[in-house]
Amino acid sequence: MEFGSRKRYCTLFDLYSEILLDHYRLPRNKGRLDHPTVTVEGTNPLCGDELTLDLEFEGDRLSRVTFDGKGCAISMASASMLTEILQGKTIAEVEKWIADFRAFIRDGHAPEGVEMGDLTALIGVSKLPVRVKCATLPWMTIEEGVRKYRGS
Amino acid sequence: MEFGSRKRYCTLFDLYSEILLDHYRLPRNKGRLDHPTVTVEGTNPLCGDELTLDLEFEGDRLSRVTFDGKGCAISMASASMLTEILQGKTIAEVEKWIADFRAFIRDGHAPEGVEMGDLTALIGVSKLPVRVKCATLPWMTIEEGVRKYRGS
Amino acid sequence: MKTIEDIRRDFPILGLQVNGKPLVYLDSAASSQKPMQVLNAYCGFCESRYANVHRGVHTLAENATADYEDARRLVAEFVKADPRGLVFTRGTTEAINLVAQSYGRKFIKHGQAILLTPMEHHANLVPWQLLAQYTGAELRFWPMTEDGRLDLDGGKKLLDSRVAMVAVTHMSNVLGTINPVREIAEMAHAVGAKVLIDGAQAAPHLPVDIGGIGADFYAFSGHKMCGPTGIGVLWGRPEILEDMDPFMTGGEMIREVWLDHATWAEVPHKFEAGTPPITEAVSLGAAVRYLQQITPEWIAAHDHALTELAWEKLTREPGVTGYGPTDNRGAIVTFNVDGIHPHDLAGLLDREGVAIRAGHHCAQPLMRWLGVQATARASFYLYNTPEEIDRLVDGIRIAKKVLHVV
Amino acid sequence: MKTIEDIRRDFPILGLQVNGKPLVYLDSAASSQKPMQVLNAYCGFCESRYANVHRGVHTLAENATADYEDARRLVAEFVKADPRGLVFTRGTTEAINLVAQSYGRKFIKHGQAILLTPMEHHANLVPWQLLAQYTGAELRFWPMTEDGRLDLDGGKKLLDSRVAMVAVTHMSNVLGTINPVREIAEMAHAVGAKVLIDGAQAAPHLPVDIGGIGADFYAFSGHKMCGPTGIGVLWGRPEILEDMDPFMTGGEMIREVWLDHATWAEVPHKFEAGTPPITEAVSLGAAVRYLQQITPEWIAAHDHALTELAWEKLTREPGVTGYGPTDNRGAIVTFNVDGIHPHDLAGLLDREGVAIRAGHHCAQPLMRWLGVQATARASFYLYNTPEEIDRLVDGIRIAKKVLHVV
Ligand SMILES: Cc1ncc(COP(=O)(O)O)c(C=O)c1O
Ligand SMILES: Cc1ncc(COP(=O)(O)O)c(C=O)c1O
Repeated sequence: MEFGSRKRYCTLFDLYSEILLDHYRLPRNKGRLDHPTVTVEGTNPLCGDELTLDLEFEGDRLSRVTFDGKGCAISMASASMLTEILQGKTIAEVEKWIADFRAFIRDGHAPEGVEMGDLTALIGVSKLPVRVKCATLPWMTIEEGVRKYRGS
Repeated sequence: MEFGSRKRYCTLFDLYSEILLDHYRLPRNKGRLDHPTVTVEGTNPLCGDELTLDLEFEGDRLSRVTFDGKGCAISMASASMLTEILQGKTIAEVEKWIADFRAFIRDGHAPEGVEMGDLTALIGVSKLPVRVKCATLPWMTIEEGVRKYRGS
Repeated sequence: MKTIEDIRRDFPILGLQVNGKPLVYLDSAASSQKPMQVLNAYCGFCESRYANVHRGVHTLAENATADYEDARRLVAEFVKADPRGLVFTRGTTEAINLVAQSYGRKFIKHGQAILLTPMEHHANLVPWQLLAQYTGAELRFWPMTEDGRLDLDGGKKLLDSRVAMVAVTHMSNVLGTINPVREIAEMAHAVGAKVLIDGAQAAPHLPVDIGGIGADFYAFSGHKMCGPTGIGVLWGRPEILEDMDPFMTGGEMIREVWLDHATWAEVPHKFEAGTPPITEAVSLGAAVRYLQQITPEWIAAHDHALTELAWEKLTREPGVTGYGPTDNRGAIVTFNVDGIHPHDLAGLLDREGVAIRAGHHCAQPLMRWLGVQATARASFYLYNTPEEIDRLVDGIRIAKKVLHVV
Repeated sequence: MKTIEDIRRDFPILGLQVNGKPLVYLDSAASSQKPMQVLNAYCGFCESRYANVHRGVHTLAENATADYEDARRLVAEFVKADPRGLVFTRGTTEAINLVAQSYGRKFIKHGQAILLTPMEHHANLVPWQLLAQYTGAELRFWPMTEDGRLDLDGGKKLLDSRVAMVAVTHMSNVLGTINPVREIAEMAHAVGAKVLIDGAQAAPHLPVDIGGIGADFYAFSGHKMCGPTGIGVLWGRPEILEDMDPFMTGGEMIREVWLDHATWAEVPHKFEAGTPPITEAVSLGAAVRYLQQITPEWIAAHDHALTELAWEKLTREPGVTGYGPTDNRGAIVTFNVDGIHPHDLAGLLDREGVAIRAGHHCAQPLMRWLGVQATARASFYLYNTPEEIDRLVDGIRIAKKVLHVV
């Protein structure tokens, strides 16, 4: 058997892009609402990520959304991006975004015709099974929030 | 990785020596006794070897021993050699032979100062865990026979 | 398309001289040899992608995890099954023990029955014996025809609503019988029984379609299909696996652990406690890729042709008795030679460089059914040739001469 | 005597560039890398001696069986234990499950107690939880001192005649604590309890003397000690193993099989059902030979020096908290950096080519005891160097800058 002394390389997509770090360092819509319509909590027990989303609905519109919690840069940046994108959207639009984000992470590329904006910075996790849960936590949490609101 | 086309060799000790084959083809003391002092049976369930030893004792001497049964050439030749060697020996001598044979197979060489005679042909099994039981079957069986005789 | 010479060159061990003669390896039913492609995958992975899987966030851990999960998908595709139901085990034996314990102890009750066949390998018999003792369930045995096939009508009579599990081999490792597992699964499901198929001999030799068979569980081993030892597969319907309790517990298979209790991860991970056979999975993936490239269809046809030839040549030899069906058999010929103990036959063939198996083949009840203590068995695989069958026949003739049987 | 450069050259993966930087592998506590000697043993065996073991009478089968049993003897010698008690398993996890089920279900009764510690890996915790649920036995937990050692006096208070089993790790995979297993075994035996030692972290790093410890059971994994995945060891006192029921059943582990019952082979074979991890055993034998050549004493001293250095350098860094005892620790440093989630730390270190672990390390109860969700962990082995610790410290500084923690 021959083990070459040739250099071998091994590189992953860089998760910690400037966009991601920007959301982590300067999170958008971080904090709590005084009178949320719905509050939902999400946790990722394996990492210890803990997230609270406060949702304020006006009719079928998500008028405000804020997040609070602690966790890794991926989950926190993903939450920050979520609030920025979903603020002011209709429930139908919110649900489409949730589905699109799921597909984006699962397939490793944006769904046909969808512009992912800052979320593009999260593409790297689709190859990293261990980090997928961090990126999707805010999205699964808001999904539950919408369900709660619809049910009430 | 490089797999040479160089020839590689692999050889075992030849179990089927002429001495062994001779005992197999022309077994000594094969058959049953009319009035054995003790009859003992041994089996090797894994191979299906079945062996019956008829022992005739006179006082503390094994005056006659015959074997019958079916099994592989190793077990049958070993039984044939056993009868030839132990015929007429005292019980103490028989027991020494049993212990010597055990050591011979276990260690892969004759015990210090012991001349193994035809049994030398069985040396190969000491490297063949699967066949050890075949070679030792007659010896474990006669051991039980001696125990039986002593107990009676 | 590879020629048989190309294939043989892939297997470094086939160049060996044994006792002065070129090796003729006719013992693949016990374990197959490994092609370079698999050894290269093994070493290549260890040289540049190795780490423990599923928990690490560094590059090697991510790569290793991806390769491990890719192997799961590749192997699942090879047997046409949903990868979510594919659990890596040590082999067929662990797979069947897992089902007997995790499914059997929870779902099979006193008063119910487990239907087996008399041609099962000990691995698909003894775990059910213990389950029967534990639960009080009854063991039933599917009757066989004289030539070693399952008697379908006889089996039907035993299949009533008390039967909770039908566990049957896809291909007998002694008789070579290929059982009609699809029909059996249908018959079993009709009375509400679950079906486990022991695919240890089938997965290496036949195109297997677990979905098409309709099996609830399907088990096989890597080492018999050009893969490494230390790995095998239990495939189970995901919804059934979800209802089962874990088999072993520890790292990787948990969700949350407290001092006094714990909750479980999703299937298939719930059944993979501790560090799994990582490099073995990756290498099994390479084995499956290798077999896929040659195609299971080519292998089945090649095996079939060799087996027909061997059966014909052997049973034409004076004093040779062959066992099992005369046609549609797997790549196995089991036989005896009058007046020669199978161990001696194997020993004397070994002097000629020919490796066959002799003994009870982990199927003692079947030996009793055949009325023999042991048999000789020659088995074939993609790397064997017609010339090797001639070497076997020549070896048998020499053995007869040496032992003065002729 | 090999230099550290010689040793590093034995490990092909250490030449890797990760994300443009030379790999610094500090995750050996999760799994160690494999030297060429082990890969060569693996391939060499497959190229010229491979067959299934224990049943064949042909040359390859005899050679493979001899190599497999030689490996058993080599590994037993490495940990100074009677080879008759050495059972090959898939790893530590299977070994402990085997004892919890085969020993525990037969011999541990309602009203008795199992004494564990809060620093156990899930593998030495969850199987006992299930056993406690099954038998009604009580779980007790050995108290710990603030710096993460076992409080021996506190443990003594829990050790009464109801304790049937004391199961404790030889070295913590999080805190690095090396437990006084010999004293613990003595204390346990004094009240009639059996002792299982989880040696998954100790066997790779310390000279282990199972006989000297007086353990009844000792478990470890091949993949953490330069060996392959898919293999590990349960050592048990042969007379205890003899009294235990089998864990799995099938081929190789039986004596006689009938349709409705079976009898068992002798130990250790009674516990090795089915085709064992043959090539893995042979390769573990090679790993043990490799470690033996370098000597466990050299490895322990090397690991100790690196760990002291790492502890000192890391805990001197602003914002870094180290966990566990400050001296006499195994080759593990577990820590957190203020304001940085350990996953991010590991992710950012990976950008610098430095591989560490982050998470709960399969010890969630211990994380709760430490009052953290997760930690970072750097672990060392014979191939690591002081320069690599500098790379770790540099990487932490970079991570702080990237995340604006400083
Ligand atoms: C202390 C300890 N015990 C048990 C285990 C489990 O070992 P394995 O995953 O090889 O079964 C590990 C390693 O993960 C460990 O560090
Ligand atoms: C039909 C059959 N079932 C089960 C087994 C057991 O497989 P393993 O020993 O790989 O667990 C074998 C092979 O020995 C077999 O031929």
